[in-house]
Amino acid sequence: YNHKVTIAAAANLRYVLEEIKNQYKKEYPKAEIQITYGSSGTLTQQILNGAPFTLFMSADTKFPEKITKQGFAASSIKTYAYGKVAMWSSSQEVSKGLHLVFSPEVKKIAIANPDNAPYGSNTVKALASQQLYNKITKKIVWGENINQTAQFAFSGNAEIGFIALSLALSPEMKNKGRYYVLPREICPWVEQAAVLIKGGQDDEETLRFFKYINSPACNSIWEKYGYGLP
Amino acid sequence: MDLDFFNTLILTAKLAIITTLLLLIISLPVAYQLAYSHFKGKAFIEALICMPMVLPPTVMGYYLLVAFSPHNALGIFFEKYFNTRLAFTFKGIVVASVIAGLPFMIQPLQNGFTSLPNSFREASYTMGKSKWVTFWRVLIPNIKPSLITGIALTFAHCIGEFGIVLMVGGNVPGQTRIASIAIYDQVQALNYEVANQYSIILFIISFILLTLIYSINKSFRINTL
Amino acid sequence: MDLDFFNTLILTAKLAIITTLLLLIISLPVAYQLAYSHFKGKAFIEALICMPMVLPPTVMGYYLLVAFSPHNALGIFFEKYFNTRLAFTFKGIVVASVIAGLPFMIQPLQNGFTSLPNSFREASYTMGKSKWVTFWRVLIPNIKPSLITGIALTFAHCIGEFGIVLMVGGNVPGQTRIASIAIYDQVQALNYEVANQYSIILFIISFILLTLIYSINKSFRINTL
Amino acid sequence: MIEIDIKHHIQTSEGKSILDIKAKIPENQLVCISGKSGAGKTTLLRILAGLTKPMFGQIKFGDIIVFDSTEKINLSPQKRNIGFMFQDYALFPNLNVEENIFFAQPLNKEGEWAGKLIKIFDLEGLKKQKIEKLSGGQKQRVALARVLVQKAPILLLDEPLSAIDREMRIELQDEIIKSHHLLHSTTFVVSHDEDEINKMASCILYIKNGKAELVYIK
Amino acid sequence: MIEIDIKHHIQTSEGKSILDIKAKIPENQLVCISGKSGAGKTTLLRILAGLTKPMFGQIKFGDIIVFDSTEKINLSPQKRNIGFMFQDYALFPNLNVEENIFFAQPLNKEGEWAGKLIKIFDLEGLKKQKIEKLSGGQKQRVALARVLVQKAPILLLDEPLSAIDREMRIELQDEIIKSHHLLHSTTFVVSHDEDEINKMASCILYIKNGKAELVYIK
Ligand SMILES: Nc1ncnc2c1ncn2[C@@H]1O[C@H](COP(=O)(O)OP(=O)(O)OP(=O)(O)O)[C@@H](O)[C@H]1O
Ligand SMILES: Nc1ncnc2c1ncn2[C@@H]1O[C@H](COP(=O)(O)OP(=O)(O)OP(=O)(O)O)[C@@H](O)[C@H]1O
Ligand SMILES: [Mg+2]
Ligand SMILES: [Mg+2]
Repeated sequence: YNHKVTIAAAANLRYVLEEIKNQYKKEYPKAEIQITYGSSGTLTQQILNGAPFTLFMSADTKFPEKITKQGFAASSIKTYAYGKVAMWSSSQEVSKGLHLVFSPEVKKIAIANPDNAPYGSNTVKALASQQLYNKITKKIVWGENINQTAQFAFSGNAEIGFIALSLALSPEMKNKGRYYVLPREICPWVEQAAVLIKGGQDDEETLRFFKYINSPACNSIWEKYGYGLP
Repeated sequence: MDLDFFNTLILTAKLAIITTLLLLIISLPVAYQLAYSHFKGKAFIEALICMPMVLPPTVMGYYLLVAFSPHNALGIFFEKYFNTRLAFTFKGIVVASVIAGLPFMIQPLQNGFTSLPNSFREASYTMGKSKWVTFWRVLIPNIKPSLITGIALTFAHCIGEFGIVLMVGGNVPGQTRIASIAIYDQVQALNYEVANQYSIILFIISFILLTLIYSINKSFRINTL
Repeated sequence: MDLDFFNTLILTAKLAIITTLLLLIISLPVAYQLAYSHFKGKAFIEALICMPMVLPPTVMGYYLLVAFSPHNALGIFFEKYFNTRLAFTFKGIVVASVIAGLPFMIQPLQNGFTSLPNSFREASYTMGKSKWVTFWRVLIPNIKPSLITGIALTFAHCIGEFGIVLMVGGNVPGQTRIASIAIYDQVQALNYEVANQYSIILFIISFILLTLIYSINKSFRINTL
Repeated sequence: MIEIDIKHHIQTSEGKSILDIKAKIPENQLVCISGKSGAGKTTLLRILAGLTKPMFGQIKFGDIIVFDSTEKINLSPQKRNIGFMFQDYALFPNLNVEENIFFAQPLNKEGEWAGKLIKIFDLEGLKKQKIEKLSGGQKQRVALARVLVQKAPILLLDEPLSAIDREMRIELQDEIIKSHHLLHSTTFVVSHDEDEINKMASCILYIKNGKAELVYIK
Repeated sequence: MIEIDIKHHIQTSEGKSILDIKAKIPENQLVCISGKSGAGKTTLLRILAGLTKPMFGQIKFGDIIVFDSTEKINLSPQKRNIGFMFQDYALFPNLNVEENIFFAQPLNKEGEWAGKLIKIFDLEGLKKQKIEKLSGGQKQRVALARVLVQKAPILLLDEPLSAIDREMRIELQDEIIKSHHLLHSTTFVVSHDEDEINKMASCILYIKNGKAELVYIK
């Protein structure tokens, strides 16, 4: 393939990775890095069918595991960041905490599909642990992924949405609503892992970039966008 | 086949049938007007009908979601007068499916009307038959192949369409979770075996239904003289 | 409009034009056969042509991806005889678009042929004109409305289709990243302003093109006697 | 009395021209319309039926003004109470012979008449035949039967017998005359056949160079 | 010499019946085909043209076997070198009058003949007219001109003059006869008009009860 580094990355990484990439290119001006964003599931299917990626940065750990099991991985699975779940709303006072879900003004609650999205399953677990989940199942609408969940909330059709903190901090959403970060004790952080794809282990640039994303130079960027560090 | 998927199929069938019927009701008069009246902006309107196709379905769905939102005119209107929200409800995905399916129904019907000789209508009028009677008893039976094409295309499209439905519907089991979304979910979760099973079931049922629809067409043919 | 999106538009246009042309080439003979020959399994084949529609595009795309993979027959065939891979290439998304677009081209053309009186072909034959000449000089000009419908539907569908293309093409800039995917990306990234801009541009261009396509149709009408 | 006074543009083999028809036709006439090919016979019938709108003028059926360009009156074909037989028959291909004829039958009339017409027109054995499987003459007979079944007070027949063999043609001429007398209708028949015209017509409307001339025979 | 010996099923007003045609027609004849409506005249022409495949039998055009059911020979219409005028004209609506006539012209023949025909058939002023804007008789003239322009050795004309006024009809009868002599063609003309048959025919083929009888006149 071409000499470009081609990275497959989960869609919610877009802002943070673009900034890391720019910083990286300042240090290594000759590097050519191309990042394809998509849903982790779609990207995994493409990798399993021979897509020419060298590094896969998933939004969870399940997909990298799958890739490893199918023999497409060239490295062990490495957690590069943790995602935090935030309760976001454009109309409600979210600082009250999770009990807002009972408010009669909240007619719909958007959560990511727990089968595909760890943000969703963690949210469900958190709500269940607080004895809230069973009482609000009628209000829940399921977003296909965390982005769609954000869109449900952003458009106002769902009064509140449980989304990634990174999205709540994105330029578009930041000024349009308020968010409340679920405490780590209730809602564990979402482990986001990456894995080198076969062929990637021989590519110097990929290896360097893979190492770079978790170098101290990037720590502040990850935190700025609402991720927890490993 | 598990019960869940069975329910999903029922819901899919319900959506497809309701959408197809609504599209028939909407498209017949529109196609009739487009076929028989000549006005300046006709090409505009024909192009406009195709426009739901040129945006990616999820994006189209997003815009519908925004339109349905309780902050916007359409959403407020529905909330106020029908005390209902369209987003994440069966009603909402019906509205979305109807908009997405418009070109597949209107276009074939319009072509059907256009290809009929004028004298059919004229003859019926001179027999004292109203436009209404002429429409149902002369025009409709003679555009049967076009009618069948329209129904088949809309029906098939409605079953496979999921981008808009997913966005507007929010994947609520029993309400907006249709078969195509269920299959998509399984593929996304890399549950290929289940996905394949679901796909095959959907495929076979659709295939049988479409074959039945097309069989009605058998050897139908107009030779005016 | 930034340069990136401009390039994406060019690629989209290229894909839409190539797909539409290929679909014309494939569909004309198929529609002709379906219209004029009577065989038992016709309804089967007509239903089969619609089948790409009933599966959700991404799932359809997934199956194509599997078929294209170098481990499977089709992939091996292409690798061996054309020394090319279809997945994640422009060729691949053309193949995918053609398969997805089949029903939108074949169906209107078939209806067009069916609605022509037999005597047109017969008259041409008695003038010593071959089937080939008859096809191009008698049949095709007289199914112009259907031809235009087919072209418009395929073209519009090809622009908006993104599920299959995204899956098969993998969003490679300059190669498989078409406008609908770019817009989808922006919506996914919650860049609504950019997404709106892109949508409006795509919308306007498509609208103008479709209006032009439909204008050709203007006041065309067959009255046999 | 049918009063016609209209002007209409037509394209002829000598270029653009004006069809300028003035005629007063008393009731119960059997008018044969004669004229060269392209003279405007079909156009005149279509104008009387309300299928073509003339440029100017007025048409009165008895006391009823069915068309008036200055007063913007233009009754629809449905309201003109006419029967029209098209030169190209315009049979409905979705219906068989019998169904085509039944379709034209007014709802409030008895069904016997249709059966009688089918017998008279020798269509008994073809009742269930599809239109596309009829011969030219058979189609013409179905079209004529379909008009007569309407029992309309004004009949407009455009070359109703041109594709039928001599023997049957003479029979059907008699049928048209009979039904004309029975229903006291005013009947217009376009014909190119002199014998036919002489036999049937109570008056002849010649159309020539865009003008009409009415000649009484009987 | 055209030799016909075929059997074919047809549906008539008396139910199913068999068309059983045996006839030997010497070259250069102008054969008028006569028979009741639905007798099988059009069917016979279509069989000769290769548009309808008879059940059994053989057809020879001179030495060439164009159809033989036992030997499974069935030449396509293109190879039979015929001109066919349809009872319903089958003019192409996408072409205007002139283009319809030019379309039928064989490529290797000179273009003058077409121009002459357009004049003779009084279509000069209608050359650019769309087919849908022609009168019935005008269409029939275009259809006839379109067949004659082919200069085919065998002409099959299905009621070619039925919708044309007396005066022009007589002119065009002369044209058909002239062209028949000029091209030494064998011409079949279906007609219901006795005067026309008597004037044109060198022999008459009567079709009655499914059988054919050939009668020489001149
Ligand atoms: N396509 C068809 N399929 C089956 N039967 C047909 C078809 N066309 C005509 N027939 C039947 O075959 C018989 C002969 O028809 P044909 O058209 O040859 O009659 P014709 O002698 O030309 O009559 P006409 O003078 O009325 O044109 C008729 O009884 C008719 O009903
Ligand atoms: N739809 C139309 N639009 C414009 N011009 C027409 C149309 N139909 C016919 N014409 C023209 O109007 C003139 C009169 O046509 P019309 O059909 O009334 O003739 P006609 O007397 O019935 O002739 P024929 O005996 O050949 O049927 C013709 O020159 C014809 O070319
Ligand atoms: Mg006329
Ligand atoms: Mg005939």
